[in-house]
Amino acid sequence: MEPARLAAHPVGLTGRETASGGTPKPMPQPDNTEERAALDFFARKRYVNRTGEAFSLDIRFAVPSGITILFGASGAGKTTLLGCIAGLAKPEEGRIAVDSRVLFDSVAGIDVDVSRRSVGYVFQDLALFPHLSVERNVRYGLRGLDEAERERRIGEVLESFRIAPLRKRLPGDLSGGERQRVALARSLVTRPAVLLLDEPLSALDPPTKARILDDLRAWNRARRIPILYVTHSREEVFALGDRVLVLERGRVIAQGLPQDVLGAPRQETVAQLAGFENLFDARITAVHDDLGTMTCRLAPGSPAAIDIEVPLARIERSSAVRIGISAGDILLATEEPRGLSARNVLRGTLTTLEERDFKVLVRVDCGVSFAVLLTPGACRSLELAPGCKVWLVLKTHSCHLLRPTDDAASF
Amino acid sequence: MEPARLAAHPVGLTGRETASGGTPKPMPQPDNTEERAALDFFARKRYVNRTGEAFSLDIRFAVPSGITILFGASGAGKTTLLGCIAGLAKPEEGRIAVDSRVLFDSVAGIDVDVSRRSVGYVFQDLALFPHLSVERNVRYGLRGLDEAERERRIGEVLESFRIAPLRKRLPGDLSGGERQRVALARSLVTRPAVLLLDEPLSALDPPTKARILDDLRAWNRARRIPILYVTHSREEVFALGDRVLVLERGRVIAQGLPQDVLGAPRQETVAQLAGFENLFDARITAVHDDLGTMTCRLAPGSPAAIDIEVPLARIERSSAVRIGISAGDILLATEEPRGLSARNVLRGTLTTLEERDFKVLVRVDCGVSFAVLLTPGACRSLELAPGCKVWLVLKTHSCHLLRPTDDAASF
Amino acid sequence: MNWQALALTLRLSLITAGSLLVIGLPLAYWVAFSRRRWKFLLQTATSMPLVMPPTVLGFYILIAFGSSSPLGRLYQRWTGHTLAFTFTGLVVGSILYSLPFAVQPLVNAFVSIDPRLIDASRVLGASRLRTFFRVILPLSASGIATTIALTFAHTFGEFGVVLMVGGDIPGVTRTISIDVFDLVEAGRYGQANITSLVLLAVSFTVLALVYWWNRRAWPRTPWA
Amino acid sequence: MNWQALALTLRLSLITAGSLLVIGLPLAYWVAFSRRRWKFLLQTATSMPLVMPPTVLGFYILIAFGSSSPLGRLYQRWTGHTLAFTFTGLVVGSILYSLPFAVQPLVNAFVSIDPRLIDASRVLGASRLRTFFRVILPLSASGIATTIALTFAHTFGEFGVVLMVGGDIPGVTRTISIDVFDLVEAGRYGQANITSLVLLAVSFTVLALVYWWNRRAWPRTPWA
Amino acid sequence: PARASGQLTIAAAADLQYAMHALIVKFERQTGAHVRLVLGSSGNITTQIEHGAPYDLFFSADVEHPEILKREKLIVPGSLRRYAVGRLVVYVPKGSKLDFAREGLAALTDPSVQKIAIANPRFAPYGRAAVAALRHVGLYERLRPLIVLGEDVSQTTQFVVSGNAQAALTALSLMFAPGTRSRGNYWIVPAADYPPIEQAVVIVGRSTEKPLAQAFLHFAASSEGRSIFRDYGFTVPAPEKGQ
Ligand SMILES: Nc1ncnc2c1ncn2[C@@H]1O[C@H](COP(=O)(O)OP(=O)(O)OP(=O)(O)O)[C@@H](O)[C@H]1O
Ligand SMILES: Nc1ncnc2c1ncn2[C@@H]1O[C@H](COP(=O)(O)OP(=O)(O)OP(=O)(O)O)[C@@H](O)[C@H]1O
Ligand SMILES: [Mg+2]
Ligand SMILES: [Mg+2]
Repeated sequence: MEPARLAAHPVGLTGRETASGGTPKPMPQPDNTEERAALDFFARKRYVNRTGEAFSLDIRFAVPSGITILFGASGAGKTTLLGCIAGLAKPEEGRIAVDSRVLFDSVAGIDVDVSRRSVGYVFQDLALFPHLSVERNVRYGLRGLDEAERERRIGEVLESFRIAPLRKRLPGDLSGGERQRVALARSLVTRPAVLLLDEPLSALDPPTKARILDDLRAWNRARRIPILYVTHSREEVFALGDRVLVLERGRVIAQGLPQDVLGAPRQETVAQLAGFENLFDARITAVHDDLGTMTCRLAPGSPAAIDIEVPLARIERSSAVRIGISAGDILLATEEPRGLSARNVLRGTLTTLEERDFKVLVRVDCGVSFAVLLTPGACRSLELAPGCKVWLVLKTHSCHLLRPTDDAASF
Repeated sequence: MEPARLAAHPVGLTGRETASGGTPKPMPQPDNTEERAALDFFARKRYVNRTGEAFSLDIRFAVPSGITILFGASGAGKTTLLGCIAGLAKPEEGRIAVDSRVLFDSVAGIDVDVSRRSVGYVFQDLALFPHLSVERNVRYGLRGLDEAERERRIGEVLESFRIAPLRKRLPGDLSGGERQRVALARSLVTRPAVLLLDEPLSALDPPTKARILDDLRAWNRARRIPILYVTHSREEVFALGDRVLVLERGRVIAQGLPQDVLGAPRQETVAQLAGFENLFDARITAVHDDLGTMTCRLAPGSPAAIDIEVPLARIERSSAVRIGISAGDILLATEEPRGLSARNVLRGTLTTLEERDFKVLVRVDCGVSFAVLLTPGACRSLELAPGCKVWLVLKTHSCHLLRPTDDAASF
Repeated sequence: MNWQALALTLRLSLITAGSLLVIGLPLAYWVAFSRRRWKFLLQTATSMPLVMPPTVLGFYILIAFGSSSPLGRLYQRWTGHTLAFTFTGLVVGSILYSLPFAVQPLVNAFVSIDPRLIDASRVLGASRLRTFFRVILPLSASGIATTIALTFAHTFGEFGVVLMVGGDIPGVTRTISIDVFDLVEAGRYGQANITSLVLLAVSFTVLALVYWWNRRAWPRTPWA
Repeated sequence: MNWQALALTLRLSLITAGSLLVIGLPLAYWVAFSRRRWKFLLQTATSMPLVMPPTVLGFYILIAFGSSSPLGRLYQRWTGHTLAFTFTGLVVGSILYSLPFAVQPLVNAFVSIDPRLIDASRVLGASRLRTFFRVILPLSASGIATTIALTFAHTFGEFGVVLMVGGDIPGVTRTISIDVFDLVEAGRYGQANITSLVLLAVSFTVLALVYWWNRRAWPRTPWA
Repeated sequence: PARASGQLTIAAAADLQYAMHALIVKFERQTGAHVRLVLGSSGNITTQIEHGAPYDLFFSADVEHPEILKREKLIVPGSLRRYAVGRLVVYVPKGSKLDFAREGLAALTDPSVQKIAIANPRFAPYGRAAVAALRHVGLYERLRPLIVLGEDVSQTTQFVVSGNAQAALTALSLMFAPGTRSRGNYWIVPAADYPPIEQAVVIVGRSTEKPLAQAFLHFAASSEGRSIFRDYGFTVPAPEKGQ
């Protein structure tokens, strides 16, 4: 693993840098802890249900400090993994160390008590103390500090998460997003050695989310502790993640930099998670070692089958594969393009046109149906409408060969 | 209000249309209820806290059947609004009618019992019955049907939400996303007259979310009931919403079609919610009635102030305004563009370059700093790097005049 | 060992516990969910039988059953005999005596239910009654177990009220606890010990079953 | 009206209720949170004092206090007198007698706490003890109120055990309930009625205060 | 109220239980009738009869309670009768060094005696007798701090049985209990030291078995019955005329 590439120039997302009202409030900056913290994780854990089904987690990974995104379908085992680190779930077997401090080791018989693990954990269901005010919830984890310092820290974090006006309220009187911010504040204020965030921003509106992401990035820069961050939002992955860990059914199926893992997924499930709009069954029909490409037939067997060129891979001729192509990587032209470096130019008919969030999703039938993402401006200037004859241009490297997973439906 | 424009050709988002494994499973299709249902809402409600602060909701709106997105900052009153419709929160004053059936009327003294309102409600905190299996949770609301029909419906909905394998489990043994799907299934299976969804997909991974959005769209097409859908995800707004209602501090501050409201927001808070990356303080310096534009000085007062053209609006010369521009609406060129229809061409220096989720966010200093969104391909072909001299092209209609809100920080 | 008395006591305890559940549920429901400001007064009132010495309580119950009270007269006119010194009278007395244990644990169980679940049930079209039986009751398992256990045990060991109201008539109102009492009074300590042990064993078994059943209720800890 | 007895009873009830809270909390904690499969047996055992007729229970307590029991001898050697017929003895007897009410409501309160809150507390670095005092206890307010109310009331009306263990010594072990009983036995019904009323009034006030306090605990309904 | 005929329900004061058991066994054998025995304190039984208890006969431990019932006209007129006189004993645990044979009640002043149990004199006849006896020997005021009260004679005895009191002033009739006899010794207090503990019996007015009740009373007053009372610790007065 390399140190964070993205976090090297982390700039605020939105809103904050604008000229709007208040100045950005930085997260509390602790006395610089320069040592390099890291998380070394290995655990096996099984659940067996009343109904006899079993879920088993079997995960091994090591990450340096910084934000690691946990990505995976619902039920993949993300929360269970966090539970193992926090000491709330006990693996049958495993070894978990944070910054060379062993928290759990089934062989050595080490199982550090939950309360001594110095873990910051924002639960998926928050678990705010219903009988304590916002302020007292946040204060809960702060001990052994003199009163002034404690007040200072609490004041800072309440400001930072914009919940200072709610400080006297009970959690029952807060909205969902307000509660989420309190939970975040509560876990950060203790300055933990490892931070576990289970979808901490899911109930927040974009501007609030952006501001808190800024704060988290700043926090991460200042503290350099391992942070595991569960999210289903691709946006958050790219905005925050130094690296991604993709889980499926209790296993790590991919890990690395966000753009490597999600930008060029090698498993179908990852591709689905990453939002590859175009996924095709295909068969390798020719291998061109000299060109560094292979020819691949989409929808083999069907009369409408088409061939495209894909990057060379260690794979047998006539193997069944799957091809994933991001809708944003496909170029569309209304006149036949010439003199292009791209090898894949497909002719087709525009079938539907759908506006989405400042983008237009266009479907083009080239034998198989492709989804193509365009800007509204491009759409207008090309005067696209259903029925148009169009050409699609696919760069070879935009065609991702995916290992089919055992079962396409991942849950 | 007009009937849905987007839902006119609603096509699945991702994943489902691909050749991947399983065939799409449609939502249970009820006997066609053709009558036009509608929601007519007016309510005033106040919370006064122990701490003396008050929150007041004062909302009036009417929507036809179809999906209406509730959009608004954390604490804006979305959940409270849904509570009023469901009968869980009692307005001090108001009138709420679904499809001309009056559920609440403070003047007429009508307050239909919660259980008779035929409301489907997915709570923000789900509220699954912890002692009932998934299947029995889903069955809970189904009464007065013969056994076979009930089984059929349950089977269908469990399949549809991919929770059939979990049917015997208790909610405590489910992951967060699994729970969310159960809650959705439970509220849809009763075929309610109005559907209230409070962030029902926040804990789901993109492919699952896409599938469920497809199902919801199909459901919506088939049933034509009013659906209020709370979300913070812009993507969901555009994927689902026939219209949007933006709340702020218990008031409706904007409503209409998603692209009208979020694409051309007229309030700063809406702009923030909609994710306008560029927001500037500005002053009108000239009004060109003939051209249908006004000249607007960004960062007035500063030596680096720049002028841009914006669409004409009913506003006084030298008024202070705010201008919002979406980063995706700005074109970038490395050579000075000529012969363009666009009136705003700004010269600047590229300062930073940041990859994000298959997009690149570029910052350009033109006196004030602009955020510009590009595709990675464009970025590469233009050989962009910090320090480059570039030109920005802004179409007049991409510059949105915003009414400043009282307080920029909306919470 | 007086098996007849044991059987009688078991019957009395079970009927009393059952009746108290039936009486306690609506009472507790009201105390738990009513919005009245003075509801804590009713709650207090249900605890009052505890405060009286049992024989004194029995004495007052006897008076209430007697022909000098309107209630007693009404019953006598209706059935031809007094409630006192009958098994039914014993049941009534025991119910009064153990009332506090029936109400309080149920109230606690009810108030600790997440109100969102009740909302959810109502929104799903369930009436208050259905909500009660399908959500509130199952989620109050431990409160119900406690109510059954405490009322059963209290009646099983009941003595003062029973003696006064029942009149210690063999086969009709002589319970096992009176039997033990008589044995101790009579200085037959050996027999008293045996009877005490049987009494303990029987009620231990019953209570253990109740708590064991409750132990198998749905689990609250999501972590294995 | 025997004010001395009333004061004595108040003192006894308060001390008993307080002691039982102190004893009941750890016991209930263990029953609620232990993973032992047989914990329901302990739970059952704590209910056993209820099952014995109070005078019989008192008799056995008396034997345990007496010179024939090792415990009793130890105490006698240590203090020079028997535990019986002293206020301390009365407290011990009352504690045993009301034990079931101390444990069960607390167990119920504990098990109904969302375990995630306990997890949250532990993750935030709180020891089990701190978690207990800062999270579990405050969230068990209604269970605690019930425990206090029931143990207080039960001791207030306590009679069989007190009589047996205390020996009815004025100012030392003569409680107000014995006083009422004596009055009834002696056929002084007028005085008995007055004393009963005072007894009811005093305990009603105390319990009403307890329940009223509990009523003001943090609210569970998010909807106004 | 319908009750199986030939069934007699007798309510008796607790101190009578051994005597009553013996009487009933004999009576049943002779008449073939069935008799149920209900034990309780005289006060309780009186209250119960006042409220309609289905008792036929009431053997009290005193005369006051039957008199109350008589005043309230709840008994068969003329059925009140004194049937026995109770006797007070001092009961001490086995191995007690107290020598009552030599010192009489004064032995209670021994420093080893820390607690003396008596029945509650407010309503228990033996309690009143105990106080009278102690007064008679002039020790009441001195021993008063040591006195603990039992609700009835049985409890008074139990204070000694359990090893918490060093002496109890109780009824001779209880000394026939196996558990009591095996755990202690007793000394009979001279009858002259206290007013006689007269005990009376009545037939309850609403009894449905009056002839059988009469028969039982006859049997109790017969020489066989009287000897049973004597055997179980009572003095029996000469038969009254006309009953
Ligand atoms: N106590 C339990 N008993 C049995 N199975 C369980 C238990 N807890 C969780 N599971 C199962 O283990 C799997 C992993 O659950 P986990 O909560 O870790 O998923 P997740 O990745 O966090 O999912 P989500 O994104 O939906 O929150 C799921 O299939 C779930 O059903
Ligand atoms: N019981 C209550 N007492 C006082 N204030 C309350 C209560 N419930 C909610 N509020 C306040 O009312 C406002 C609206 O709450 P609501 O839950 O409707 O917000 P929301 O729009 O759903 O927010 P979110 O997106 O965070 O869920 C918030 O400021 C909240 O703090
Ligand atoms: Mg999870
Ligand atoms: Mg909400």
